[in-house]
Amino acid sequence: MNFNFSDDQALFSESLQKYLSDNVTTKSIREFWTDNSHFLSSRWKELEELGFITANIDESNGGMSLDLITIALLVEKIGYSGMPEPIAEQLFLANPLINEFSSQINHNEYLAVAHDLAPHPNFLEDSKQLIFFQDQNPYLIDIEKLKIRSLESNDPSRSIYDFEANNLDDATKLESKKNLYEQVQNYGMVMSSALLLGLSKRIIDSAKLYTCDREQFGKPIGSFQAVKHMLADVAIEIEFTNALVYRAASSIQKNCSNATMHAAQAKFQSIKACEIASKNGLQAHGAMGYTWEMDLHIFIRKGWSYKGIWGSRPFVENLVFNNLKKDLPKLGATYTFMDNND
Amino acid sequence: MNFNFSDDQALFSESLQKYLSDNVTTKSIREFWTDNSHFLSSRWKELEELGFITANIDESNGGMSLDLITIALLVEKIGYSGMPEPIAEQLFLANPLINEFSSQINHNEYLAVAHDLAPHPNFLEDSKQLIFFQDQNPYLIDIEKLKIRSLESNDPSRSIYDFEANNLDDATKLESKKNLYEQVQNYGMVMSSALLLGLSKRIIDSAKLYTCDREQFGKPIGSFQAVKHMLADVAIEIEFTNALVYRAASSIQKNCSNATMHAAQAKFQSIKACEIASKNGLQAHGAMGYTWEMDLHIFIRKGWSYKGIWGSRPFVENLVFNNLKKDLPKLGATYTFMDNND
Amino acid sequence: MLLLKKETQNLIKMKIEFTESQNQFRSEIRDWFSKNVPSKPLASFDTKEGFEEHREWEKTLNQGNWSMVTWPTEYGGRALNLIEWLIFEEEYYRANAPARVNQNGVFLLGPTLMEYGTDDQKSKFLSAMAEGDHIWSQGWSEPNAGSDMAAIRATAVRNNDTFIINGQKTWSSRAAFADWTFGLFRSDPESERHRGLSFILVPLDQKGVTVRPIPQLDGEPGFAEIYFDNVEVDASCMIGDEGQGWEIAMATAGFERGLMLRSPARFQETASRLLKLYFDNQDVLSPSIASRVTHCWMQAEAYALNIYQCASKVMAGDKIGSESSLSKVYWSNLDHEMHQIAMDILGISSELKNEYLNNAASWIKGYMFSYSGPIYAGTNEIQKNIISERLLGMPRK
Amino acid sequence: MLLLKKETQNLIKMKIEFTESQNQFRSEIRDWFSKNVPSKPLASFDTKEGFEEHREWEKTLNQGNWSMVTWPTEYGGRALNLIEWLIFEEEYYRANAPARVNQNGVFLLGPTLMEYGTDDQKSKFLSAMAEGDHIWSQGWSEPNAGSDMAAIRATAVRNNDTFIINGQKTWSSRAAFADWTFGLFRSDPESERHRGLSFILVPLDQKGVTVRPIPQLDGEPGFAEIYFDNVEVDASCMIGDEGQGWEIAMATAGFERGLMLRSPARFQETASRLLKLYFDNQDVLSPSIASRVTHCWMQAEAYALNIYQCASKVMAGDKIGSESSLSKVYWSNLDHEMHQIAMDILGISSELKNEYLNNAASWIKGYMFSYSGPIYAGTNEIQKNIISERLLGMPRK
Repeated sequence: MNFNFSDDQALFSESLQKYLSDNVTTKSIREFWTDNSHFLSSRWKELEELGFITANIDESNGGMSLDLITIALLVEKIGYSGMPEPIAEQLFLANPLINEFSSQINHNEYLAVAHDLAPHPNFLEDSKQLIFFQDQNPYLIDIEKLKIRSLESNDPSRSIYDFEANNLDDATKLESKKNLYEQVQNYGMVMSSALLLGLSKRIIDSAKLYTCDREQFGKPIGSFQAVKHMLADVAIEIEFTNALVYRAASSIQKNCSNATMHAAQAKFQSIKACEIASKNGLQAHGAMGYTWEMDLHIFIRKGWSYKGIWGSRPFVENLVFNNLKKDLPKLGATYTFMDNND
Repeated sequence: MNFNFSDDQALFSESLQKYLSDNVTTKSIREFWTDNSHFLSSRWKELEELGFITANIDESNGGMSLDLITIALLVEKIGYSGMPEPIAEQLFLANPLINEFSSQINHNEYLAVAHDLAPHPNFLEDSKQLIFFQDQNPYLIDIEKLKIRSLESNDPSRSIYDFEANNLDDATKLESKKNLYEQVQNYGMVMSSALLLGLSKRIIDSAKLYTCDREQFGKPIGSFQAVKHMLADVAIEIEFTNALVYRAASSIQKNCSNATMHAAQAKFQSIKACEIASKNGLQAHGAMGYTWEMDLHIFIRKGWSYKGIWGSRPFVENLVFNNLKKDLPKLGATYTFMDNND
Repeated sequence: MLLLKKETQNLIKMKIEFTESQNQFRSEIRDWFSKNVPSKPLASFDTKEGFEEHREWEKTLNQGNWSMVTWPTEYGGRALNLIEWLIFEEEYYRANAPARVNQNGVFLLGPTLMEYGTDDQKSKFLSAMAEGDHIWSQGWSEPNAGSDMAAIRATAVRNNDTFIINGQKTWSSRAAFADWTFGLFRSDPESERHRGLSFILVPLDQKGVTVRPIPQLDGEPGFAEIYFDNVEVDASCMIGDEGQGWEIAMATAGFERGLMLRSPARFQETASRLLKLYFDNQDVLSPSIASRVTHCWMQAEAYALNIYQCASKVMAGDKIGSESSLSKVYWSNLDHEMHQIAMDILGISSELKNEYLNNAASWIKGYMFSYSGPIYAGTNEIQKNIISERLLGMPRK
Repeated sequence: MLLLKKETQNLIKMKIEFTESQNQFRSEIRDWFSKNVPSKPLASFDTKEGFEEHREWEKTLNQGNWSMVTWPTEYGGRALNLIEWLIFEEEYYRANAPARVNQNGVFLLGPTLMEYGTDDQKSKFLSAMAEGDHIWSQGWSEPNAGSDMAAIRATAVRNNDTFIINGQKTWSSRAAFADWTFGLFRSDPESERHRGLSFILVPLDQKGVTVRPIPQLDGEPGFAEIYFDNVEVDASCMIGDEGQGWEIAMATAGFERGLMLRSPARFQETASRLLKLYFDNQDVLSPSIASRVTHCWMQAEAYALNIYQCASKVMAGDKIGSESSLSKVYWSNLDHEMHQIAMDILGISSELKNEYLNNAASWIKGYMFSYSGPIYAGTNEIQKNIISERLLGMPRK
């Protein structure tokens, strides 16, 4: 039992963080909105060359076969940066499917994934292929076989789409021994949790800086006890999100029977953390935070989207509640890390 | 539409308040605990002579036929005082039943009432008769026909009892055109709401005094913003309880079809107010509040009891939730004071 | 006590029901609204096009004599009392009538003019306001002043019959498209804090005025910054005397004003729509949503009842002062929670800006707006300071 | 990045599962507890009778070598690391074993003695403590000091080989029936605040000591005031040097100590019992109860995971300092909420002090105790100050 990141894990994630803070500025994010430039392909290529995009692709296919805990850590950093490109989706949704169906998928391109929990794939137009589910069965289809329509997300960093297959015969049904529908659901829950965790940390950091800097009634507003406690409440919720996210990643990695439950718990808590971070963070900024000009809303807005998709609060709460009902005899302190199949 | 108390109502309640603050001291309440003296009959007699005990008995039976709004106001003051004797029960539960069954009831004595929502009548041993419900049907019985057993309440001011009728034939079935079971339930909900409202006001007043007086780090603890906001939160919940309680009393008085709904709303909010008053009030007192010696717990303790009986939170929340489901078309702003029978 | 025994019939004076004439009044409004409310929602008044649509609606209201219902009849109003006003608002929200683009004028500047304006000022401004010809923005805040309103630095230098205005206002609501603004300016350059301020009206098309819209969370310019660069304003645009500005600004900032801007009907209608949203989707929702919608509905009703209680007090001659801080915190938290629940229910649709199913788009807009509640009109932290210090009497320092 | 490609196998080092030997250790404990935990609950240790019953249990634990599991083997412990300790606690709560009356000694004084005590002190006190012969109370707080621990006024005046102690301690947990107390006393009468304090052990049966029990909300004396009236204590009862008291008291007040006193298993077991209470009564309960129990269960688990994470950090050599303020606020609010829900579920039974149905009596006791969580060991307000100032770096003034 060891919850510490290895030196290698830390090093790897720090180098991503360094790249992101140098390259994914809020200025570049705003340019993205006005240019409607979609993917910055140059950035994607750079990250690919650095090994991040294929980090969890099997070594046999040129990747690094990294485990999901490391991947979750990378995705947390991506959340923190507010990066528009769908690297989180590539790592958490596409790559595991590429590993499973490598012969059928063109794995040099971004692969979009749709699911009942996130039916409007991000950056669909920038991908060559889409995996989607019909009656919980997985299909692979080329983009040109789809009728697609751009939708407007409340987060202008997200390019989302509605799609329709003209004919299901255009798609390849993917055969798998696993329940892919549930697997992708679990991956999606943990991915969105890690993103929300990163976003929450970014929001509290912004609020901290702002309240220490901004003065009112002759002193920094961060010296008022009400403002302090407002951010302390955020810090508490964030603190208790971390371990949940990494346990969920570990449980999926190990194919643990409780993976769904653990993913749902991580999502529930990360929604909670991001919500209080957004509410209190914005409150601490006062009217400034409410403007489009302040960068704060870039992160709050992304949080709003990922709270709703890949497991909304009612969805994950129901998952947990129904499992508790079923597992009543196995609920004590001695079951925290137990695989209920054991 | 007028939510103001009349001068007469205000005068009447102020004179009760004056009596209570002179006579029902926390010292006398503590003596009551150690003496196990039950009723202070002298006090009961005094209040009877002043017209309070029979305030809502019909004039034909020597009372004042006061309306329920005034009675709720009196009960709020009783709550504030922490008085052990069951005057609230007399006014809200016994008197309306005495008015209805005056020929069958000995109305010069305290009449105990039991109901599924409060199955352990307060001060049963000090009453001559009991009204209880069996399968929702009302019965009147003499105390000597009952097997009674004293129970220990967490509030030592409450003398509560378990009872058993040896034989249902010993009791008189009361015939009424009204649904007495529901009526008594509604009376109980509003009575306990008014008590909780009064208790909450007492608790915040105590906390206010304590925090302005007590110093730490060289200044009164009430000057710390965290302590201020803690009590401000209590003040807000109390403020929004008042009108709910008096509307519920009015709706019962008028036999409004929404009376049950209004009573449940009043109870829900008064539970909420008293709970936050207790938690924050005690927190503001620090470790002192946690002791038996400080008077604070006298009031908190009484709140604990009345939160549980005459409509617990789950019970009243279900009432409201189920009614909302049923009344969905009649839920807008224009229905606040509507009788759904109109 | 004998007195009480004799006079019991008079005791029942609290009366929690509408009178016959109040009910009749309600029918009258309902009837008018049913014939006049536009069948199709107007565009947002924070767009150029929507602003003019809303101006038209103000004119329609005025034709029915429903635009300034609380104003005295001599100024073309109906002199409604507070209870009648609450009824009016309930019907307004029931009819789903358009939002009031004219709020700043009708509720803030109008009453101020009636109390402090000269006859000329009244005749010039009040009817233009009622008729929707002048739409007003407010110019209180300045950059770096935040919640500290006395830190005003914009100047108005008297020069015979004119003022020369310089400086900057911010968070000026409606200013992006409005015709006029009103605000406080420092007319005595030596003065500090609350002293030496004057209350001055400025036409926004005047030379030297630059309006820079501030896009808010929803991307629309609900506010603007106004820059004044040697703007010449006729001295007749000053309300009251030189240096009297703070007094005037404070005089009308009481309970009634707060009420006019946030009538309980608004929150009750949101709560009802939320319940419908819940019951339409309940099969896939978790227990927490059921309980949260129930709690919100109860809170909206508690808020309404409290306001009726406060209105009764005001009508009986009582003053409601710091008590409005209690309401401010209550409604702003409630409004945010209701919209947060809607987002939870909408789930995968909660990011779709143009989705009409379940009214998603309008919930999203309301959600963003609800974030401003705890901030504007005095942050909730300031309100809690007021509650504890002024209502509970706790020590300032 | 090339390095990473080569070394991928080494990357997977975070390992969120127990090792074989950890599982084996768990079985060993479970086995011992199944044979040794009293079948019938003991009386409360805040009663005379219960105190002695709990002393007996300490002796039983010690016979199995389970009483001081975190102590080094040289002092009769098992030198468990933090993860093992967490496993031990999980089994302890699973077995529903009696509460530890000996907490103050095992977790607070014991480690202090090991670090700062002389050999004589260690040999005199450590084994008596482990064997349950000495039960310790703590004497930190004083009246009017509250959360401000440096405001200590009780004095210890050196007189050759003795100290003469005068003054008063309060909120001394277990002192009503304990054998000894330890605490800080001002040995330099001229000193102020943190300086001039010494760490001294005092036998409670010494002449001049008066113990006045303080009944708490449940009516039992969980605390006491201790009055010292010229109490003579041998100088060998001082730990460390004169004036070194503050340093010694602070040295061991870190994460591990907090953990020992509030292991996550306690809250997880409460959450599980609460779920059972809910499911036993669910037919008459409202949606809010369903969602609240679910949330609490999740929080208890989040707390446990966080503690495992912190324990991992400590084992890797990191210091956990102000972070424990985050846990303090979290567990104390959770504990109160769980008991509040139980009260809601119990409804009409929630006032019955001796009701065994649904375990009412024990929930009521826990409910009252849960009110102390946000207060003791540094109020939650102080914790939030620490979080914002020390962890977030916000300005003190």
